[in-house]
Amino acid sequence: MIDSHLPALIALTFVLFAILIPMFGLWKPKSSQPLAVLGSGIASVLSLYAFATYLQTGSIRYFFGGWEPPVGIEFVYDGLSGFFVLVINTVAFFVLIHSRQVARREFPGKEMPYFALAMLALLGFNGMILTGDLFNLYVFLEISSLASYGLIAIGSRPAPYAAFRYLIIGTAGGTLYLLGVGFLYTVTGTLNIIDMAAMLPTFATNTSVVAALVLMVVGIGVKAALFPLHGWLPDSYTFASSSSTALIAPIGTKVAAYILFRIVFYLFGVELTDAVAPITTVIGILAAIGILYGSIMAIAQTEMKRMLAYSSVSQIGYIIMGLSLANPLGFAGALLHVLNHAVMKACLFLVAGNLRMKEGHSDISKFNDSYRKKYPWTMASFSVAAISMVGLPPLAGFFSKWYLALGTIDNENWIFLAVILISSLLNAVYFFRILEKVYMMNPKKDQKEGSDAERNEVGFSMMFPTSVLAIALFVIGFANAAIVGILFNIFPM
Amino acid sequence: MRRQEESPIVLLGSRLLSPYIMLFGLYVIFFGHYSPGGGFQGGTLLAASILLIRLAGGRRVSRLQIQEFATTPLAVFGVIIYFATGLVAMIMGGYFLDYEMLPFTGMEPAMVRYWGILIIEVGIGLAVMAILVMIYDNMVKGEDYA
Amino acid sequence: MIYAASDLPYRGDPDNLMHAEESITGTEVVGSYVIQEAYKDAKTPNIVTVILGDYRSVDTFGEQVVVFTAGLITILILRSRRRQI
Amino acid sequence: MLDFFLGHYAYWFVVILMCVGLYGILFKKNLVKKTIGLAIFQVSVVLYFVSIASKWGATVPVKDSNIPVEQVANYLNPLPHTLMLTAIVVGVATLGVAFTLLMAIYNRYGTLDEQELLEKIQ
Repeated sequence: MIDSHLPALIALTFVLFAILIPMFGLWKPKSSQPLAVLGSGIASVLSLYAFATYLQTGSIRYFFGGWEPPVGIEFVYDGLSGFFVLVINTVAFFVLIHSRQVARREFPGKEMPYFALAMLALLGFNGMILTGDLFNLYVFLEISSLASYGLIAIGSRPAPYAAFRYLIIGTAGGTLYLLGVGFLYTVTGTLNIIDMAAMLPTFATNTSVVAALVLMVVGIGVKAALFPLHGWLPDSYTFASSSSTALIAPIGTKVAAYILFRIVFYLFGVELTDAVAPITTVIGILAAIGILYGSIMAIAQTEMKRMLAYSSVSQIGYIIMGLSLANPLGFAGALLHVLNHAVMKACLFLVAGNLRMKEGHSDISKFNDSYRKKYPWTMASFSVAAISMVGLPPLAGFFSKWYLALGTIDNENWIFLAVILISSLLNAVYFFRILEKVYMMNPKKDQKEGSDAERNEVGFSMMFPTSVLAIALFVIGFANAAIVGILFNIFPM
Repeated sequence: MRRQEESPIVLLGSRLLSPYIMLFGLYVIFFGHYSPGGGFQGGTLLAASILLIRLAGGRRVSRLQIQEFATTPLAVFGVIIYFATGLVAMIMGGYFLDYEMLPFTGMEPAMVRYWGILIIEVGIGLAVMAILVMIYDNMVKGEDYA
Repeated sequence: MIYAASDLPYRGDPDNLMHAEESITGTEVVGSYVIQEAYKDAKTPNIVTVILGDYRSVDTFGEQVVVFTAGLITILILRSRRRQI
Repeated sequence: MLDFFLGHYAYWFVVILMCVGLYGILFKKNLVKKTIGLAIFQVSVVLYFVSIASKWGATVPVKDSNIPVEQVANYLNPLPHTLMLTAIVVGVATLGVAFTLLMAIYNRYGTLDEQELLEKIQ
């Protein structure tokens, strides 16, 4: 009986805990963080169970209120959404474990609203992934966006301004998306994705439908930080508190990329998307420019979180480029990169959080080889994640880039292949710069400082998630064949 | 700029007007089945009637009406009403928010849906009222930690 | 944008697809289905209320959660740290 | 031609209103004015949805026992109205959050002008 309710249960868990945290939080503020961890833990277990169920029995459609679509609203749990839900809930679980110390230090006394908002943001992300209705998607988009604005506004002094800029751009994007939905509704008369997908081929040359597609891609592109629309991202990620960044950076942009997948592959279909204007090609070129731009800007930064933010712009480019290739290899590569990048970025931002916790800053120019002694495990995790980011073979990052490269070769798209290779080199430049500072600095020059450094590792609650994510990179790297086998099965064509 | 004196005329006028706005808000919530209206609109009117007193009388008077710390529990309670309605329907064997499954005995399904809609409208009205008042309170205090 | 809007159906024309009784693929059109069935399903004359509270109740729930989120954000940002009285 | 004009002029007004909102968002320097531009931008989409719900010669979607519901053309399309109730509430919540953030910015920097703000952040 529970099987058929799984799609709703995953999302409702977050609602339940978003209600429970204010109830208990007003009475005992300390109980907020354990409750949040419990909530996301339950959701991860449920999504794991649901994914296992999906592999055995196939996709689940859940009709809210007992109304069959197109009259009612449905949640669709298929392979793609199941995969995304599993990834984001698991990553969020580890980040929330990590956030206890950060919360105590960076915003004491505000645990209750903070963790309730974290739950609501996760509810929005899960709802966006699972829903099968275009307007319902807008509602969940706004829930997650509003919660993200709140989470970003907590942090260093300019954080509210960064959050305000994000709010202006993000809300304008959401409104454009809504207008696109309005155009589609006017033409087809339905809001259900499956229902609409069956009707759209009739209207392939209708200019309103093309305009709707462009509006929706722009609106979601703002959230996904697609290249010319990424302006909000570096500031927000830099000024926000460490745990907000670690929560939103790996998850938020991935979910927006997922919506692009949904719209391009499932709602319109590739042929229809390209029928009037070569939209996938345009997206692909923008993604390629974004990859190079993000990597080059990342080299120019001296602040670790800002560098990681620009690196995010570049990595999102990989995912969207894989989407624009529109062949199974590119699709599998993009999805694998979603998984890898979520794990890697979460790990890297957690490392930045650890350093901020102990040192009070994360400025790359101040890094030196005493860090190797002070934080052996943090730095080991950082090295693993950085090497995976660059894409060296035994680690996870290599395989997603490998499949993406295979996808470009399959399309005979040599420019994109060159972009992937060049960007890997650029990644190597900015990550090895840090690794060099920490591990290979001339020992004579900094001898004194290095030997004086006490071992000063962060506590267990912060170290555990960081190292688990780093180990997960090895596991994903070795199990890539099995994962890709599953991913090929859920390719829509 | 911030003068603390009170104007008895404004306060009297607001006190006169406020109950009628509140009554109209309740009417809008409960008459939403038959005419334009519903939880959000009614909740906004209820909040307007409370905010009128707050604007006119300041903290000292408005404390008698709804305490500031009471707004968060009220908002949570409003969300709980909606959520629990859906959850009860789910536990009784239907889908989430499937009002037909609500445990009202001896009623035809359409009437159960009728009452189900009313319950959630009340929940929405309560939550919207509490949250609008809460936003106002927090903005008036306007304290910021940094 | 104005060019894009020129292919939209005429405003107010009752023959539009979103006002039709059956869509081109043979599924129900929501706008017409609810007009015909709403009173039978929930004994409520106001059709908008029935859609809001019943057919699309998850939207409404999400909407309530949005308002709730806004309230929590004001607590998070503006309320001072004098907690634990 | 006249038919085309009558059928589409509402959409053109929506597009014009949208451009006004976009102008406010992009070119105004004061953050409060930007927020107002955002509100106008959202309202334009609300007006679009309300305008598509209309049918000539139809009445409001509240069941009247004199008008048979079986004839769909007798009633306005209620779905866009419902969607817009949701969208309006979302817009209100967004504005609330925007003003909250503006208060936090003003408390920290004492200004809401974008140029001054950028100078103070540097």
